[in-house]
Amino acid sequence: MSTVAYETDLEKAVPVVPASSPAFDVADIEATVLANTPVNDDYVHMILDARGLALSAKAGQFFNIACPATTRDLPYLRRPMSVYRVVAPEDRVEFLYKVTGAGTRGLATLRPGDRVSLLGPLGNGFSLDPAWKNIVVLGRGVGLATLAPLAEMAAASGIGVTAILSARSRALVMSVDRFANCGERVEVVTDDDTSSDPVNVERILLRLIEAGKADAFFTCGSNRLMLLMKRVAAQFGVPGQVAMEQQMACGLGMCFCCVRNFETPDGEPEQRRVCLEGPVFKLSEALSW
Amino acid sequence: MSTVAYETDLEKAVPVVPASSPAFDVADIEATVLANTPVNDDYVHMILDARGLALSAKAGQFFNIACPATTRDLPYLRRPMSVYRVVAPEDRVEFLYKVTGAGTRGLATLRPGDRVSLLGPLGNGFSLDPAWKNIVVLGRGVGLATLAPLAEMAAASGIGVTAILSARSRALVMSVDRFANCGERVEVVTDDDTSSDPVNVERILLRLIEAGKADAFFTCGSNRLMLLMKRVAAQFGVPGQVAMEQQMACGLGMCFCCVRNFETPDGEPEQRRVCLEGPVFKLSEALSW
Amino acid sequence: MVDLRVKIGSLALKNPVMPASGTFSEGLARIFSFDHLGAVVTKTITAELRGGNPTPRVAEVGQGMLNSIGIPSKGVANFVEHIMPEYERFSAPLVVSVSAPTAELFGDIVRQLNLPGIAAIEANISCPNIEEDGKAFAMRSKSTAAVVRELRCATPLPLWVKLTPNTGDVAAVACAAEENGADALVVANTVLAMSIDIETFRPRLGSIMGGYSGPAIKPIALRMVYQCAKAVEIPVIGCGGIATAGDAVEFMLAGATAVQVGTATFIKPNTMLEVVEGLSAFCARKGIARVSELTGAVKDRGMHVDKLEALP
Amino acid sequence: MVDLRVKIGSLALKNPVMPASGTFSEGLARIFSFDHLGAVVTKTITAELRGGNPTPRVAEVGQGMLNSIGIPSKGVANFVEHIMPEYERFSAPLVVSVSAPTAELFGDIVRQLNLPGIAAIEANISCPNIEEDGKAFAMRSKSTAAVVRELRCATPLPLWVKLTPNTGDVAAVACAAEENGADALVVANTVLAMSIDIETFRPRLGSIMGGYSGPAIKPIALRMVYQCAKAVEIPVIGCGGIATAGDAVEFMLAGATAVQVGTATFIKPNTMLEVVEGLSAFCARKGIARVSELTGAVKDRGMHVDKLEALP
Ligand SMILES: Cc1cc2nc3c(=O)[nH]c(=O)nc-3n(C[C@H](O)[C@H](O)[C@H](O)COP(=O)(O)OP(=O)(O)OC[C@H]3O[C@@H](n4cnc5c(N)ncnc54)[C@H](O)[C@@H]3O)c2cc1C
Ligand SMILES: Cc1cc2nc3c(=O)[nH]c(=O)nc-3n(C[C@H](O)[C@H](O)[C@H](O)COP(=O)(O)OP(=O)(O)OC[C@H]3O[C@@H](n4cnc5c(N)ncnc54)[C@H](O)[C@@H]3O)c2cc1C
Ligand SMILES: Cc1cc2nc3c(=O)[nH]c(=O)nc-3n(C[C@H](O)[C@H](O)[C@H](O)COP(=O)(O)O)c2cc1C
Ligand SMILES: Cc1cc2nc3c(=O)[nH]c(=O)nc-3n(C[C@H](O)[C@H](O)[C@H](O)COP(=O)(O)O)c2cc1C
Ligand code: FES
Ligand code: FES
Repeated sequence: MSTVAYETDLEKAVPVVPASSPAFDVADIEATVLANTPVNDDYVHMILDARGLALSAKAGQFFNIACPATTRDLPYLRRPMSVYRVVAPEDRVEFLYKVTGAGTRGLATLRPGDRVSLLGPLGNGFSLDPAWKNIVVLGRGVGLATLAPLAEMAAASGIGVTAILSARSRALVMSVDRFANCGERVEVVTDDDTSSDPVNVERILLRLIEAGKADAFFTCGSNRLMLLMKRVAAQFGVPGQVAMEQQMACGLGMCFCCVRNFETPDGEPEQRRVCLEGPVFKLSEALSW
Repeated sequence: MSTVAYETDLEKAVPVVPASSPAFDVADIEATVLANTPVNDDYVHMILDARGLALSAKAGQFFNIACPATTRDLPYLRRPMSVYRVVAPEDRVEFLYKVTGAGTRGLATLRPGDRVSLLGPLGNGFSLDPAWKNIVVLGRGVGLATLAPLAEMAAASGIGVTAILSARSRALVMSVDRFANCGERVEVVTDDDTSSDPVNVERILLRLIEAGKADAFFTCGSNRLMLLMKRVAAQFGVPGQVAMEQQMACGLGMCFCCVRNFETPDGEPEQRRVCLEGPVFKLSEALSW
Repeated sequence: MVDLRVKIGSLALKNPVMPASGTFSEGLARIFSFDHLGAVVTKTITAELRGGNPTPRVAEVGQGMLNSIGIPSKGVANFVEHIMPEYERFSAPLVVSVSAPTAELFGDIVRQLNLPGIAAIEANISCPNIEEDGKAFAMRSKSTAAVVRELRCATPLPLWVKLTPNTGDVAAVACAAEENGADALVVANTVLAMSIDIETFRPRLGSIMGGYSGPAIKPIALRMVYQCAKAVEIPVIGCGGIATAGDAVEFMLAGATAVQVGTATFIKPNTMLEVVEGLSAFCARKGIARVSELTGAVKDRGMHVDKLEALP
Repeated sequence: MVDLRVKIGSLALKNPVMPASGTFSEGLARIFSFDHLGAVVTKTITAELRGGNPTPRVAEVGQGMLNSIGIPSKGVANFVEHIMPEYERFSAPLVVSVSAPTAELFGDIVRQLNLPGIAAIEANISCPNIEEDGKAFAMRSKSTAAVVRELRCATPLPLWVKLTPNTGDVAAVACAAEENGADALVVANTVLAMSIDIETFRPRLGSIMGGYSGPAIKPIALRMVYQCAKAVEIPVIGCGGIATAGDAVEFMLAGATAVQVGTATFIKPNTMLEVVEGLSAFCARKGIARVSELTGAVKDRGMHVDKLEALP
């Protein structure tokens, strides 16, 4: 927790939060760290023991996490993190994060047994149309953390998934197993062998459309790939969804910190809150960031 | 350390501190925690592995210690702590502290192997006149931490010591062994059996003076006992020293936060900095706090 | 049982804790019921439609944040039709924060808000007076007096006036508001501040400067509450960096009758509930029967302010 | 090799880093040599003998501190005889901070300091003008103009004027100082603030209110440096919350020519050395040949300040 009592130790307040009431669909809970393990030089996989509403989080939703202070950093705001996996029967919520700045450096210091405050589930997740037979998921970087549970959700609904995972090098592609495990086709494209080049990615997308494997598009993690997918989707009338990021404070629609520009179906510009109206938006309405 | 870089990770600066130069008698060093063990419900004994100037600290001197942030507290200022023991040949500096507020709560979280910033040695320690044969040391509470190394220093100089240790109850008297080990007479007075009553303590002092065991008086940790000792000292012409406390910021005489009122030999009032002019002062010049 | 009720002029509140404007919305009702709050205060609305500021609109700075949200607004009609009904189901009185670019337009907007369901008006006068030199009304006594006079004529509702900490003489501004009919003061809004990204050399906020809030500004807001409470007879509502029940106690001791919690809600959405419970526990422990006894109870008698400090 | 030299008017400094008045003394020379600093700045001295404020004079508040040291002073003669010689052995130019209760007395004290060994005068005008209503000179343009005019006539030495952040219009005050002959501005002093102990109900400072300093005030001081640097042509020296080389870079980008490190020295006595080294390393990494290129290099072109924020 980054909130700190500077003053005299005060009576511990007992919050009167009727968390079980149906009107309350978001909660601030204390979860316990089960594991917090680096997956490679940059990314850390955190597994939490959580209860209650947290276990209802869906792919594309996120939590606003209080990151601990360290000797070097005193993160003040919470950090939004997409849910990477929920295993409800085992009370487990998982995250995959990239160590970047003050907040994630703080998270990376958590040890099994430590407690962490988790506000959520927040935002609107991905939605799947039962009419779809096959979808295409295109992700890069930490965007894969957001897309991994979507692929599983699709597989669970009997929807076929082709996942195109883009990264600097093969070593940095995470979660290939998570995607592959649910029986999906996985194509890895990298900067190293130039296969991640937009021209090539476009070629793959066209091939999938032709093959009838692209009833819908999903993307996260790269502005360039989002624009590419949006263009192809518009051209071929493929519906699409994108999970967006924006700096946040509250995560609950209160502060208006997290707005981005969108265009309405009639082409009007509109500001929307990524935390409340998103983070998943229609690909056709998303704009470059 | 409680100083924190909020910004982008910056090039680690290499300080140009010629710590070995004779003009430089204070240093800010990083020590390593060897042990940090509770002695009873309130007090913690911290043993540090330290180098250089820190090992030259004398009884009555202190260090200004950077206390770590915790999930609950973000101490900003350093905290002054008397040196409890220095074992120079083994690179060891020790402290005894009472867990009170933000700073000491932070200190109490330190584990062996952790690093802690230590500025010092600071202030003027106790001084012993080679002409003295026997001294009396009167302490209460955490004041004992300050007086323990004085007793040892006296013993090492062949000066006999009578230590009067005052506490709420016998269980709370610390360091009895430290005092006793150097061959001193130890009298424990407690609130429990009312032996800590000023009348009784005065009786003990008078007895010691009569017995020729009181060439000088030393005290720390209680305003009431200091006033008592000062009165008796004045009455019988016994020289005395008192180690004072006052809230500090810099510890180096720069900020003037730590002033207290004193009286000069001609009875004039005077403000002095506890960190620079003290923390050890002439008992005859000290005033009530 | 500690009596947590307080009165802001004629308005009785079940407890002294409410949100600060712009840091609160219906969204929080997904976490707890507003029935537990002393009052609810809306995001500032304006009569004219207003778009938003450029992003980034937020920057984390130490133990606080900068924001440059500004006051995006969909107008009064949208507020009355869509936002107000969201609060109907709660017992907490609804305080509507308003702003306008001239004194006259301030009058216009509050005239439209003389509606059942609105318990009080909070005038956010930390906005520029475009008829004068563009400085915020609350920067000076004169412009404060003018706008409060206009507001007082325009509304029979309890009128709270929210001051800015960026003025050089908050006590004088407070007096000007009181003399012209304010029923209470909210002290204070955000502190104007700035941050620059040293890697990109760009300001961290899209609007270059923005409002500083959170624990870092608490000692400044507290000082202003103390100064204002000494200067006026009307209730002062403390606001700025309040994150714990201890902070609320501190503001009440300094002279506040009630408190607003802002940024802390972003860090810990349950903060207001914890403050309510904590105030009760604090009073119980101290043997204080009514929380209102805390107001102005600071023991400053016989103490003097150093004349060589930079006193505004 | 990065060129760290900067010029404050006619005064050349080997690097842009110096202590803030009152947070520094000869005592620090026990830890490092002042030869490494761009300049040294003394604690403010006054002509009259002044005692101290009541204790406690310090309170820790979040990431900062409050102080009510005031300006205890043993007078000019004591300074010249006992303090000045301590600095003789160092190459860093000596800047003497002065204060006085009237413009005329400000003139008197600097006339006594026209001595070899003194490189510049820093006028701490965040002190009350007892001839007017007791508000600090630096609170208003008019009183600032008057005192700076007097000072300018009284000393041929470079004249730095230190402003207060407690004013509502720091840019106007900055212009008044420039127009009346200041050679540089120091922006800024401590922010007036307060803290109350909720256990004892007593103010945490013996003088009730005091000056807030440290990282917590950095975004406020930075904003004022930005505003002042836009308003004047003379160099601005940034001061307020600087604790790392990154902070110094941020102040220089905002428009500062040099920086003063205050409270950070209490937390980490080597801070100034680290800032000097860190500035050099930063410029080297960024391919910047001269640290002076950082001054005012913030990329704010095409950006606009939101008019609805509480702009002073
Ligand atoms: C809906 C959503 C889901 C996210 N999911 C993940 C995830 O699963 N894994 C992951 O590693 N990261 C995710 N992020 C980004 C994450 O919130 C952090 O901001 C990012 O990890 C860097 O934070 P930091 O504290 O380490 O960096 P700092 O540099 O300390 O961050 C400073 C400020 O900038 C904000 N910020 C920095 N980068 C971003 C960003 N990319 N998006 C939004 N705000 C940012 C931080 O939240 C903080 O307020 C997500 C962001 C959003 C909005
Ligand atoms: C020369 C000197 C030597 C000291 N030696 C010891 C020691 O050996 N063991 C020990 O336990 N304590 C010692 N103290 C007191 C110590 O510095 C701490 O202040 C005290 O332990 C409480 O700090 P805290 O952060 O836990 O409490 P907090 O309540 O967080 O302290 C808040 C502020 O008040 C100051 N403060 C609180 N109590 C005292 C006090 N008694 N004296 C001075 N400042 C205070 C703190 O330094 C801090 O700035 C010494 C003080 C001085 C001046
Ligand atoms: C994101 C954000 C938006 C705000 N919007 C408004 C607003 O619309 N009207 C207003 O009067 N104050 C607004 N404020 C100021 C707060 O109401 C409050 O005065 C300030 O944040 C200080 O309190 P705090 O430190 O508890 O947040 C806003 C503050 C924040 C952080
Ligand atoms: C203990 C203390 C004493 C100070 N004394 C003076 C002073 O005598 N004259 C002055 O102009 N400023 C004085 N200041 C203000 C500092 O010079 C500086 O302007 C302020 O602390 C902000 O910088 P910082 O945040 O880096 O400390 C003092 C500050 C502190 C903390
Ligand atoms: S983060 Fe607060 S509105 Fe989205
Ligand atoms: S603590 Fe700074 S002068 Fe003593």
